[in-house]
Amino acid sequence: MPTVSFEHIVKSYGSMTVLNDLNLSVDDGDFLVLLGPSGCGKTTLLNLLAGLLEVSDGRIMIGDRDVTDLDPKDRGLAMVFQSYALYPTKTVHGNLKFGLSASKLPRDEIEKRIAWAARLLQIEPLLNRKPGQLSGGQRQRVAIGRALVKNVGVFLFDEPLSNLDAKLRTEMRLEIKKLHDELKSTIVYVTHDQIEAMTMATRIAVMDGGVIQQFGTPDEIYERPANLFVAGFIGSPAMNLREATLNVSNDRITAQLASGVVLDLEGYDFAETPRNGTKVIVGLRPEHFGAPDVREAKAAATFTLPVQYTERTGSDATVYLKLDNQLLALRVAPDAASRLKPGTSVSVDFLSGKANLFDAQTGRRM
Amino acid sequence: MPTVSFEHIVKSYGSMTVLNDLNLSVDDGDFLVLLGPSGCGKTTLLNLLAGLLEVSDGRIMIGDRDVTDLDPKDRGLAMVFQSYALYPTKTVHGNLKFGLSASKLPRDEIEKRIAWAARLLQIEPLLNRKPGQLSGGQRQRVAIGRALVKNVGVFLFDEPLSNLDAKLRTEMRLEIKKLHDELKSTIVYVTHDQIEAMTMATRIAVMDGGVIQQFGTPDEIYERPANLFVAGFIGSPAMNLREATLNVSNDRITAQLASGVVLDLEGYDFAETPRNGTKVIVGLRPEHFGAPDVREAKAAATFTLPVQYTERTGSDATVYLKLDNQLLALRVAPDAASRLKPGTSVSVDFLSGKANLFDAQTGRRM
Amino acid sequence: MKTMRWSRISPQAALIPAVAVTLVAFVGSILWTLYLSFTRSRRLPEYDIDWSEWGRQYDRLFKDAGWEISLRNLIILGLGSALAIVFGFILAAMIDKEKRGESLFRTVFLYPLAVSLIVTGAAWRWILNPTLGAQAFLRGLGWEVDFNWLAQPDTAMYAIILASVWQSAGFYMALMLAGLKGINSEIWSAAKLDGVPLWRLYLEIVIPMMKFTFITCAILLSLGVIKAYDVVVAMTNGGPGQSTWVPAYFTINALSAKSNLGYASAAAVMMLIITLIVFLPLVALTAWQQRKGAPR
Amino acid sequence: EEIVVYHSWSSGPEVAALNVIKKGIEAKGHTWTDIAIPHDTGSNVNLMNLVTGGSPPNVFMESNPGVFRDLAGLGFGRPVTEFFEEQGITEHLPLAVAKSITVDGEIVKIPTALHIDGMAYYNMEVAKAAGVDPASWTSLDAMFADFQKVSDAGYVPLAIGGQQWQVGYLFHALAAATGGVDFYNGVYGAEPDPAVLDSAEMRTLLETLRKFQEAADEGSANREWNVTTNMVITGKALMQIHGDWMKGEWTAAGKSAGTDFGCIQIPGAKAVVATVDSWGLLGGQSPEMDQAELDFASVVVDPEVQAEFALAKGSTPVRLDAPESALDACSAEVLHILADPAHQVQNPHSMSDADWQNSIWDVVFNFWSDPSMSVDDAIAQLQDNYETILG
Amino acid sequence: MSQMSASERAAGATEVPVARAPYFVRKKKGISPQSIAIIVFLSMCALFFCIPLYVVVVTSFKSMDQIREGAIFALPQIWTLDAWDHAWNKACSGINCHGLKVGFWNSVMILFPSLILSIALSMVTGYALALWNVRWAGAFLFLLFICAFVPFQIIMYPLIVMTSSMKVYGTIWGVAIVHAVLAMPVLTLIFRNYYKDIPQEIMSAAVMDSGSFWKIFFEIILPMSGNILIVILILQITSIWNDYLIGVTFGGLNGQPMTVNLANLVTISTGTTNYAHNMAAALLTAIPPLVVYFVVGKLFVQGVTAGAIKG
Ligand SMILES: Nc1ncnc2c1ncn2[C@@H]1O[C@H](COP(=O)(O)OP(=O)(O)OP(=O)(O)O)[C@@H](O)[C@H]1O
Ligand SMILES: Nc1ncnc2c1ncn2[C@@H]1O[C@H](COP(=O)(O)OP(=O)(O)OP(=O)(O)O)[C@@H](O)[C@H]1O
Ligand SMILES: [Mg+2]
Ligand SMILES: [Mg+2]
Repeated sequence: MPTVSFEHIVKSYGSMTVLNDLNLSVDDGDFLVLLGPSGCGKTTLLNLLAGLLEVSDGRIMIGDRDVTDLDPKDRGLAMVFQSYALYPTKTVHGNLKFGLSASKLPRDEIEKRIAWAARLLQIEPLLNRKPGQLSGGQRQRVAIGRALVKNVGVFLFDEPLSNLDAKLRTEMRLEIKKLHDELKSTIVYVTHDQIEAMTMATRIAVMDGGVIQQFGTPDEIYERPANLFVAGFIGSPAMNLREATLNVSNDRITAQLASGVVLDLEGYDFAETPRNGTKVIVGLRPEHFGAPDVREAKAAATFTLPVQYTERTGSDATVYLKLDNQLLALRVAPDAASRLKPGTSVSVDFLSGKANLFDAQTGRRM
Repeated sequence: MPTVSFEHIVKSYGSMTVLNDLNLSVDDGDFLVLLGPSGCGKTTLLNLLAGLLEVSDGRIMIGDRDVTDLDPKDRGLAMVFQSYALYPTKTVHGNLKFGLSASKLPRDEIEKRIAWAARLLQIEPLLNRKPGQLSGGQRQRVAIGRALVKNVGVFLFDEPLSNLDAKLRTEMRLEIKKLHDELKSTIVYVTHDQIEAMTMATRIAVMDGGVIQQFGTPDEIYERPANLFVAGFIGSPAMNLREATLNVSNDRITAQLASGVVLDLEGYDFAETPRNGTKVIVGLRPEHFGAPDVREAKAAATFTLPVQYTERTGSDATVYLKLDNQLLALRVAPDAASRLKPGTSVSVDFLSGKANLFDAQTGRRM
Repeated sequence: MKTMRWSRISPQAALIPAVAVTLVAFVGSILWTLYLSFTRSRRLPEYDIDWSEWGRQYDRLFKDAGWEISLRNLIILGLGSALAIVFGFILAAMIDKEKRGESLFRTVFLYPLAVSLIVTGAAWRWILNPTLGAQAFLRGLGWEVDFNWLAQPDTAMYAIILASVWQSAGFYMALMLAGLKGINSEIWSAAKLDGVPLWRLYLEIVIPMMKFTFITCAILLSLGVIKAYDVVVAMTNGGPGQSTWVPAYFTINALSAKSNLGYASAAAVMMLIITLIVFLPLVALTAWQQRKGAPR
Repeated sequence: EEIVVYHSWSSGPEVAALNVIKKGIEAKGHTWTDIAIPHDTGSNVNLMNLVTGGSPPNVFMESNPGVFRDLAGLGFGRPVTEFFEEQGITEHLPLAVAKSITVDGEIVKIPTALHIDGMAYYNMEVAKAAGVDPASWTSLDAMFADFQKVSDAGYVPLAIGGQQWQVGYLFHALAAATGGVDFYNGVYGAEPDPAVLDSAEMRTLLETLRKFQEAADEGSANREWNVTTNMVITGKALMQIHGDWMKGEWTAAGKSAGTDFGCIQIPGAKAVVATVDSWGLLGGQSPEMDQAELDFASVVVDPEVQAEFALAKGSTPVRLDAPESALDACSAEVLHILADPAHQVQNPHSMSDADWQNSIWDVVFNFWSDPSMSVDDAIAQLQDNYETILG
Repeated sequence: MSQMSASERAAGATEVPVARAPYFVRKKKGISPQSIAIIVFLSMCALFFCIPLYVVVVTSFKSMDQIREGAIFALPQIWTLDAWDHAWNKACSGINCHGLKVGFWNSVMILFPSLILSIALSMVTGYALALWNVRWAGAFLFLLFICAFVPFQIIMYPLIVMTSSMKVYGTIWGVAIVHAVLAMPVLTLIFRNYYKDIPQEIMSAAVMDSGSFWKIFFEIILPMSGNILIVILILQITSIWNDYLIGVTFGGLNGQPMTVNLANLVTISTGTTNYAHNMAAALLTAIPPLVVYFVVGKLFVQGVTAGAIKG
């Protein structure tokens, strides 16, 4: 199971440079998710790896082979596409078989592999159907099967779940994850859905504007976003971001929000010691507020604010409070939410040690 | 703001009957969500109300007017379509205006309404653009605007958010809800996304196979699903459904699962007193398990099971345990999840009073 | 150093026949024709160019009344045949609106495409014949109509337009029908709900939305108009006088009746130049529109 | 040998006539392979295509001298002057025929049928009903003078089809009739004389044509030639002036010359135009093939074959020594007319430059179709054309 | 699984048809006046479209005597099949009087190679231009577009020289090659536009799976070309069948298509024109394409609707 590395990749479409000097390296067996908003260059990067596009400059290595100028079929990887890209005129069996057409395998080896993949993905009863006769989830499985039979070390997925409905998406997520656990292959997976990224990845590369904003494990990315973009992009409801001013005294560092609330930053792991009066952006995740009207033992700050809306999803609830004319989202238990009627005021604590700080100028984590 | 009622609606396409004797009534000011899987007849019902389809039998009332045979334009309602159906050749302003062209309003009244709607939806700077030059969310707003200017009491929405990405969907959800609060109009809203339904509706009609499976508030639907279909359809991760046998003794009713675990049903509000030995389906929501390895004061049952997978989404985590060769999903705090490695065994309590029971034969709530 | 990718070579190899055909059969022939247009070739090509008089064929062409008539008729035919698009659209809109009998009407409107005009030209000439055809028939019914288009130089083009509209309207109908079916059905619903009058919907929304279909039709139509020959031969054979000559007829007449290859070549070159002048902007416009429309 | 024969004939009488020749060459041990491709009058593009494409026919029906010159240029010329001399054929040909088959001093065509382009065929019943006698007309004016009577009797006086070639034929027939040999050759000769284009004869000619146009009926536009002929045969019109090939129509309709219809030359004609249908031989062949082609030629000009052929086709034999017994009234009339060598001219296609000839047709047909076009306009156009084409 | 079955059971309730009187009495809506107007209009147009065909058909069954009387719209007084018999079995083309059936078989023989060659050439070209990254594709397409406007007669002479130097002049393959050459610009543009709409992802998948230009063409693209093939087939069958000039020019001595026979019959030459014969012959010639249209015309519209022809 080879490593994959991108070295100084440049990609331009005509005069527009989409990727500029991008470096990224995936270990073998990693499940790398490329996560980012639409148009940030994820598909471009994946297609460069697959050989469907040519790099303008730079080098792509798979294991210790330089594959930059190889034909797609010779790179030893398999890809699952967003729209599945099944061959509509071939049966499922034919689809799987065509995937092997470049390899000059003996007939029975081909059949063996197809049988193996079909069993693994539970699509054996579908082998003689055409893609048009399959449901979304089944098509998805066939698409994965077509990649599986090729028996390669690197799998590429380009937003493979975005055409499925919520329920199926959850199921397929789990299946892909399971497959990765079983096959131990290297996977590069593109998505703009953070839930997918968080649940599946062993490593996430968050991209924006063709630049990798942060590369790390899901926990690192969620807990310690490297900059404002990552902070705002990851998490739903999104992290509450507020301007504040740092107050650095000898033993204590605090941040004062515009509304006057003071946030205690005890225990915050500053990259370098901050100066007094620095303008910062404070990031407060909605789930790091204590239960409303319940005093926490260690609170970093306490807000008393009017309720604007509550949103319930059955298992969860979000309450929107009004702070400085902006909404402050916080997560509460569904039972608690029903008590929080719009208009009433409520006191909530922000839990100690959970805040994120970003430089107001550069947007970088402090 | 009128009420809307469907009385004995029958709708057939050729020989295929899609809706058969459907009855449903919406109070004025209600936000009714028609929720159901694809193909269950939601759009059909909405189109019948709008007059875009003709009923095969039955009567549709808006307020106290029988609108069954009225022209769509005379029914006094406005609709927002899934694909927005903006007139691509007209500017935003033209789109809003064209919708009013049938009503013989004076010019300045039309302009006033457009200005009002544009302000409300914050699309004033876009008025001179064509739909092709707008982002998804902006198009969505224009589509709503086109409905708004008509100044009617009933708004229909057909999956208006399904073409938007997750982030925008969350935002637009909130905006539509806000709009409903401001305008106090009756809204009939079609979706197959339960999150939308739960967060926006004042009332939900869950449909399947052309039949209304349950009609109630979001809480009722989530807490007390009327049948297995609703139970399985609502909630993510889905409710764990397991077969069990009822044990009715004098003072106590319990359910025994296949694996032998006994679930105490104390406090369950049976519709009618059950007989001993009845085969039932027990429904256990993933969030109604206590924290792993923490003993609850009042547990309905305790499971000790091996961990299969954990799934983290940053703010949340789901742990899958293995029970009777099937997965049992339970929701835990993200911190707890990282401790639950696959392979280890864990004890969890199911909270008392939270179970749902369904008749194994009829699928109906007991 | 880049290795040559096989996936680059094979498609280019597959294009070789087409490129060869284009370069040899078309570009080569065009250049050849251009060359001949400078010579005094008569029945067979001559390859000497008298450079003092290289433009003599063109001089003659510009002075030739027949050529002038041909150009004028080209415009008339173009405008007139455009009726086929309009007619095709009306038919398509009606068929699309009223689904009953769709397949019957479709077939009926399409069949003229299958029959060569040489065959139906005879029927049309009869129908337009004042003593045998529609005029006599209608007069027999007591209606005083004047339908003798073929006899008069100033109306003969109408007969040609009639026949070509008759022949091609069905084809444009099929294209338009496809275009109409491509329109999001929710647009119709929205308009119904808004109570927009049908004519306004068509005029302000549907037709502008079908811009590309119309452009396609226009391109195909102009292709037909520029090359129009059969219909002229079938209906009038150029007459009365030279009143229904069109450039293609002129060219072929120069080639066969006049046995003047040089002159025919000059006319052909002019046809090509007209094509370029008229259609380059159209093509550029389409390409530009498509690029603009693409990111939607 | 297999002789490939290229022609454009398909109607019943034509096929019957061809079969006469076929019989003859089969008797000489050759076979006949037929390609019939219809073509308009004018140059024969398809024939040239076959030649350029490398599969030329061995004998072909063609009159245009240009084609023979081009073929000679390509190395496919096959003059038969010597052959005709040896066989003693030349002296039996009417002058018009002999001229017609000669290109640049060499005999290159094998004459097969003879026609006169300007004959008036009239329906005798109609003539009687209208009370006129065409045979008595001595001038065109006399003819026009009688037209009123015909119209009053409810008949169309003159059947004519408004097609370019019909009007074109009428025009050159009238050119010979009203202008005479010199004028005609000045217009249609191999080297036209620009001076005649603006002569008094030309004006008379155009004015005469205008009178014919004015006499045409409403349905004449674009009317096919045989439909036009039929008007006379069925008694809707009195007469038609055109080539004497219309006799074929009459005989096909079961009518006979002298009883049902009469034929006269254009009243007061100063000269008549002879059309000679002829075959060309392909040169550059193997000796055996060449011999076969010559066999074909000798069959075609054989007097017996000529008589039989003329009978089948409704034409007049090209040889003056053809057996007379077979001639009908009209053929006899034709041979009578052609006995006078001083008043014969050839069909333009046999002499004239195709381009020039065609441009005359364009002008004439425009003149015909546009009643507001004056004689001066037409002459100006002719002069213009002369300048550009031959000047 | 139990959940599934339960929901199916719940849904199953609707499938039992309920036989009962309607709850509300509603007046039956008839066909609307607007619909009637449209149908009337369409029918009139259809009538107009049928007139020439009607005239031709009716005439072919008339006797010559009735035809001479004019009245082209009148029905035959005596229906006779003589004309059809004559046209098919006895009509002369040159001295061969075996009817159109000779030319018919020639036409059939010409049709197939011409179809195959013309469609194959433009299909492969369209495929390569649309789905493979060829740098100069744009320029080439533009050139093709220009070529589409070139009238045949202009390039006829060079083509004759070329085909005869290729030694195919005068053969059925010569005809096929010329058809392929002449149809190529337009057909290629049509194929290219159609293939342009094949999702890029399918191509990407195929390139990764196989990478072979021809394998992808035959196994993936060709089976997906049903709609466009129908449309192009219909257009090409009609145009090849109705073609006169190419057949007569390039078919040489023995390969003259049916249209040449027809022209021999119809083109005015000396002799009586038998209109009944002409019309019957014209119909016989037109029958194959007409049948194609009547039988698969529906597929034609479907194909066009599926995006077979666009700008
Ligand atoms: N063929 C192309 N020509 C020009 N620009 C292109 C082309 N393909 C992509 N781009 C541009 O490159 C950028 C990156 O595109 P890419 O498809 O990689 O985005 P993405 O991250 O995959 O987005 P999405 O989530 O919407 O799929 C975009 O701005 C896009 O407009
Ligand atoms: N015009 C039609 N003719 C025949 N059957 C139809 C027609 N329109 C819808 N149906 C069928 O009626 C049923 C209900 O369709 P409907 O569009 O109302 O579903 P829906 O609930 O809106 O689904 P979705 O969520 O996919 O939009 C489906 O089974 C569908 O196949
Ligand atoms: Mg992408
Ligand atoms: Mg729907």
